[in-house]
Amino acid sequence: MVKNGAIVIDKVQKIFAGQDQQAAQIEAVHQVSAQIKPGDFVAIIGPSGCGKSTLLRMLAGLDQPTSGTIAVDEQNVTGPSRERGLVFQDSTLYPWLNVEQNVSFGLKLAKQLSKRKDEVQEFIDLVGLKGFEKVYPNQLSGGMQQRVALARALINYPKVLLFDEPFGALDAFTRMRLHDQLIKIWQKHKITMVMVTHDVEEAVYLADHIFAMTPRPAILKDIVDVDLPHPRDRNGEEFIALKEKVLRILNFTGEEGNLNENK
Amino acid sequence: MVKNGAIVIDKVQKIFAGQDQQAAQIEAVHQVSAQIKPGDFVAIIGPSGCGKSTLLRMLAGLDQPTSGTIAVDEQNVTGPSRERGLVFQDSTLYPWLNVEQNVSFGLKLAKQLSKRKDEVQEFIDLVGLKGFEKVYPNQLSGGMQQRVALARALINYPKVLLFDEPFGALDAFTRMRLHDQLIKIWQKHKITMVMVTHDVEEAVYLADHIFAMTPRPAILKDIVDVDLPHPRDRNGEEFIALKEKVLRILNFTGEEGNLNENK
Amino acid sequence: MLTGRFRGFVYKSYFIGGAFLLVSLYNLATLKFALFNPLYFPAPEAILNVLVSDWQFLLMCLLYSLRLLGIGLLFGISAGLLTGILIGWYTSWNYWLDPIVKLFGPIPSTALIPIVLSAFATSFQASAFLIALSTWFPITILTNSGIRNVKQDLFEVADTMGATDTQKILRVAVPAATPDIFVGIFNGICSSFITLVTAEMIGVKYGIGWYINWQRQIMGYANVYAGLIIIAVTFSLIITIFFKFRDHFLRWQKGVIKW
Amino acid sequence: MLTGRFRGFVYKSYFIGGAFLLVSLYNLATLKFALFNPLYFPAPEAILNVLVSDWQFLLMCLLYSLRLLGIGLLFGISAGLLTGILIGWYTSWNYWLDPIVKLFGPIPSTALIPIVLSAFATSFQASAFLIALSTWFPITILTNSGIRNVKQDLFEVADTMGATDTQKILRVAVPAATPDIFVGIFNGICSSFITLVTAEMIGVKYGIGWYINWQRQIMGYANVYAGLIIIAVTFSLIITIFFKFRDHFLRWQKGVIKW
Amino acid sequence: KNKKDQDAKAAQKKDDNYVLRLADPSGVCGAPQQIAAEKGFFKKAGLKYKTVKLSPDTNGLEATTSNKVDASNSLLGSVVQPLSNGAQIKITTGLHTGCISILTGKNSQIKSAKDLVGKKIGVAQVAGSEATFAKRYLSDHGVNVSDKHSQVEFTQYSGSELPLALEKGQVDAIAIEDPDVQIAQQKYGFNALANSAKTKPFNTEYCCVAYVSEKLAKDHPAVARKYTQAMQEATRWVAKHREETAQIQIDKKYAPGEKSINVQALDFYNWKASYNGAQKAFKQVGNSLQKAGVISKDVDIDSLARNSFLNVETQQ
Ligand SMILES: Nc1ncnc2c1ncn2[C@@H]1O[C@H](COP(=O)(O)OP(=O)(O)OP(=O)(O)O)[C@@H](O)[C@H]1O
Ligand SMILES: Nc1ncnc2c1ncn2[C@@H]1O[C@H](COP(=O)(O)OP(=O)(O)OP(=O)(O)O)[C@@H](O)[C@H]1O
Ligand SMILES: O=C([O-])O
Ligand SMILES: [Mg+2]
Ligand SMILES: [Mg+2]
Repeated sequence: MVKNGAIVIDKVQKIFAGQDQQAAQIEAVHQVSAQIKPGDFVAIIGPSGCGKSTLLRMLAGLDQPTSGTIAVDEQNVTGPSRERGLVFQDSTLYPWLNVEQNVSFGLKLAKQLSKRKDEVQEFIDLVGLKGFEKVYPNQLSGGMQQRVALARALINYPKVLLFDEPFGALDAFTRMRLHDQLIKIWQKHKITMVMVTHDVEEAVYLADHIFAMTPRPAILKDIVDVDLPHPRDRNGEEFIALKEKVLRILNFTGEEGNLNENK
Repeated sequence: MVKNGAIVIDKVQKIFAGQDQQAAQIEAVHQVSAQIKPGDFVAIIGPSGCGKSTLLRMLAGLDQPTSGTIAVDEQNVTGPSRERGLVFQDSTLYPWLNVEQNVSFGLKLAKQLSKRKDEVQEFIDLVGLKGFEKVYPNQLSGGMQQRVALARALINYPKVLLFDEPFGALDAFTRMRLHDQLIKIWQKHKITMVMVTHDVEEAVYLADHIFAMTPRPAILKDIVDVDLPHPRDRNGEEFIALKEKVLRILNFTGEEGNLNENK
Repeated sequence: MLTGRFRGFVYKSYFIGGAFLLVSLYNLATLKFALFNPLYFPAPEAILNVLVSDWQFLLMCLLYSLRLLGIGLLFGISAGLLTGILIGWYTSWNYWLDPIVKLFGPIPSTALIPIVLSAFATSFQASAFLIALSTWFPITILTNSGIRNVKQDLFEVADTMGATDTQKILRVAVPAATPDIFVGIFNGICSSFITLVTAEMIGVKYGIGWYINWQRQIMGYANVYAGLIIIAVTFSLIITIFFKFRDHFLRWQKGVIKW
Repeated sequence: MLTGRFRGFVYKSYFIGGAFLLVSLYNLATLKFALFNPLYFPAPEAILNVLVSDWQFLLMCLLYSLRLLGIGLLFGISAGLLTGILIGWYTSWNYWLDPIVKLFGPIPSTALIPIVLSAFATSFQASAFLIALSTWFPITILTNSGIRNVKQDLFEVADTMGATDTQKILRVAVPAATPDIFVGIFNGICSSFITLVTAEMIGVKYGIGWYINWQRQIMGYANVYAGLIIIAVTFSLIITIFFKFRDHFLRWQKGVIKW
Repeated sequence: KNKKDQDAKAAQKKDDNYVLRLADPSGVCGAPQQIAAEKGFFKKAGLKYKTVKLSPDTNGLEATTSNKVDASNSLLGSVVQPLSNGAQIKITTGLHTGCISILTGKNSQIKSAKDLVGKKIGVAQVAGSEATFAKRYLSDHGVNVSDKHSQVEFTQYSGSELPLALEKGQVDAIAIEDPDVQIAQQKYGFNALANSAKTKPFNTEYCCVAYVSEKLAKDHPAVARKYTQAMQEATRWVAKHREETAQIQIDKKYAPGEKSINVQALDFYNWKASYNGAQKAFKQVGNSLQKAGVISKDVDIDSLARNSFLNVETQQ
């Protein structure tokens, strides 16, 4: 199987109609252009409500750009597809399916389950959940749930894997452990990864390229390349310098207006 | 009003009966003794499932120790009381009450609402939620919800304020902002604060004393005193040194077994 | 505003057209081709004629029914809430009442007519009781489960603010259980409608169920249909109003029953 | 194991004692002091006597009722699920069907007896239809709302795995809506019980509702009570089994209706 | 000619195999059908038949028009108004006089029809025979009983609960059928205000009639004839064997009560089956209901009477 996953984002703009006819339109993403090479790990970082999720949803094909195009391997994205997996912030596991059934969901849809039965266990092991095959989501911790979601997306061998703040709700310990697991999986499967995150340290620890966005409407302000080898040292000098660079670009002062936080 | 809030924990032990009669008993907390001076800020940190929440619930009076005693201002704790406020990890706001009604809930119970009506607005302003008085919890972000919970606990002027991982579910930006807000409130109200957390940086940034616990059953392994003035510099040398000291005590290697994470 | 209304009309026009088409087909089938037995399926004109000429009498019947329904629902809802709270909150009440609810609740109130008739002083009371009873059971079950499913945290928060038991029931348990309670009331209303028609078979003066029953005896089927149309419109309206009220009451909640 | 059972017995003993006390009081009131009219409130012995001597006939009536109920529920639940899915998922079905459901659903099926009697070939079919109809409405409403309240994410995840529309309905929408669907079925079962007694007034051969009705006509009140006891036990059992099944089916869910 | 013969043969065969569905008979007045079955008059007439259990709420009339049964018998008073509304049945014979009374409480002050103005009468069906009898009786005595301006309120209870309703004072009078009349009188000491077997002009008027569905009358007239004749024969038998009839009714659970009481009721009735008598009674009932404002003025009672009957004697 030839793996690719080159993404070309070309002058993408997204305008939402207001809630009712009186309300003003909202421009969430404004003229973003970028190219992502196959197998790259890109982090998208920016203030709350700036339009990161919107951009990611357009990459997944769940929303359509108002203007501009997105192409994956020279094919325009017109709708969702098995080629582009997505892991959401909140757990979107199917609560009525146990771990094994959740992971094999994509295979079942594609009628490949009988053929690829063994792989289900492989992917469960890969995300370190051996022994939890028969457990339902409501008995899993948040971190375990996100790992199941990861396995569920990976088993379809997507060319591109998209993450919308997948570790936002996890505690620091669990998060660090998952970072390392994710890097191992990425190195093994060579998938193009695009992750939206709020956490600058997470971005610097994981990504090759960090896309820093402006407040709404999202414009691609700057791209920070991270040229450190894995595993990275969170307390290393270069690491801390890169973190501060990203923070400076985002112009984060620690005193953002509170009212902006309304969701 | 004389503020106090001295806590004496004396050989406290907590054993849970198993789920059914066959199951073994679980010792969650083993012989913990400690003293907390009025107005101190204590962080309790330890591995997942070690018994931190159990200890905190006993301080609140929601659970009773199997043996040993807890006293606040020389009065034994036998049940919950207005003197000891509690902020949970997940939002425990009443979803059918708006921000204002949630904050004034304690006053309503004590039939003091008519007398102290103005204070409701004061406390809403204190946690930076002016303008959101009439909004229901499901329209608030996680950070805003935790601030409402904080205001709801503070308005009863408790001697002791207990927090069980209050910022666990928040993103890094929001968390940092709330840290600073919390410190300001603590300095203003001089309440004894006890916060359970997973996040070493959070503990070092906030607390005077950090209680490091062992894995289950929780034993108080060591107390780290943080003698830095507020506001603290997260990238300062001393700060990082203290972080590493705490991590060393907790013996955190980043390679904990996955199975331990089951909740 | 006007354009909005116009759009609404255009949106509905297919449906209105479809409804007209259906009535015409029915008309043809009954009047022209006598496909159905015209005794049981009278022409739409005949039904309309009843509605127009008999409207005062029908309105009076409707008001009688609404009074009976209203009183029955009032008592049924109150009793259901009370029982539900008692068995949902108090262990000792649960011990005594729960088996009784489980055993007697599912008995269809229509089967109890012989007993209630002798137990009550007037047959209006008996009818109202039947309606109340059919409403009471689902409300009890759903109030009980609503209260038992309230997250423990919510009570503990109240505890740390010094709440009494009564305060925890009235300020925490009941409001938290309202979504379930409304489902129970919806269920109860459905049951009360079914019971009403039967309850109006015993000693009521007038009523829309009584009217249908009477006309059925004398085979006045155009009148039966007129009565059914009134029942359909009224009951649909009652449920609509109920859900509007619920939506307002539960505006803090997402994911409620859609109507 | 044994001690567990013994404990259970001790736990229930007060209740059993209480029940005995009540029966004795009733006995005294009717037999010894004739406080109530003994025609309408027969002695417990008389009722027990009916149960013992007439058990075969009663059992047959019960089986007839269960058959009618079973067939009615089967069709009602199937139709309710189908309509609920159609109006919950497809915009165009919703457009045409939703107003019809809202208008016709609340009509109590007991009011439709005159029409269904003539519309169906046999009165068994008519009775089964009445039961199905009363079950159909709440199930439709709750299936519809269950499906509409499914979190959009769950469908989007399926989309990114290439799910077809049918797969999204059967593998996402319906399973996600099951908690609501079960509430609807509970509601439907309650309605079917109420309707059964009325449905058995139209030309059934035997049935427990028919039995009560018949004995009521000939003033055999001991028999009426015996019938009621059988109804109470059976219907309570049906609901208990239903909830057991539900608990197994929804073992992944927290906070379901408590029974 | 040959073909006509064949057709007739085929029809004959069809009729021979036809299983007549009869409404389950109950009550003292249901004697003819009960006896026709018990004493084999149906069999003698060469009829195959079965009975269909109907609860009282589905009266035989509704079951007959909706083709759930082919024939039934009931009180004349309850079929006139449905026939005026288009009920699809044909009356084939009158069976007997009797069998309804209006009862008042033991110590009731109600002594005449006029005393009932503003009062409540309990009936099993607001448009049933008992109510019809009460309305005619009241109307004859100058009380307005038209549906919407009635000076008397008719309320409905299940038959067995009517005595209870009167005893508890929920109604001021009840109109019921035999033998409930005799049972209630004996048990509660109720007084009879009027009795259709005794009170003029009802005492000479046919009360109970047999009818068949229009479909049966059209498709199987021979079956309708056999049914009618068997019913008439049974009626003649009852006239001669009242004691035995009462005994059979009790033994076979056709009627509640005690033999001695039920015989009293049976004794009052004139058991003489007649087609013409029934038609005459039909016109009387129709006219008096029209006068009372229960049946619309637009209805032509004479032509209604013509269209509502099937004369099995003259049909061939
Ligand atoms: N379906 C929609 N209709 C209308 N407006 C929308 C819609 N989706 C998003 N928006 C608006 O677009 C803007 C960008 O939203 P988006 O969710 O992409 O932000 P974000 O960067 O992901 O924020 P966060 O960091 O809080 O997740 C917001 O102002 C939001 O209110
Ligand atoms: N009510 C209870 N009954 C039985 N066991 C309990 C109960 N509450 C807690 N435990 C057990 O006690 C141990 C300590 O639980 P506790 O919640 O105090 O841990 P924790 O340190 O707060 O964990 P976390 O960091 O995950 O919140 C766990 O093994 C838990 O399973
Ligand atoms: O059947 C009769 O009531 O006469
Ligand atoms: Mg987002
Ligand atoms: Mg905890």
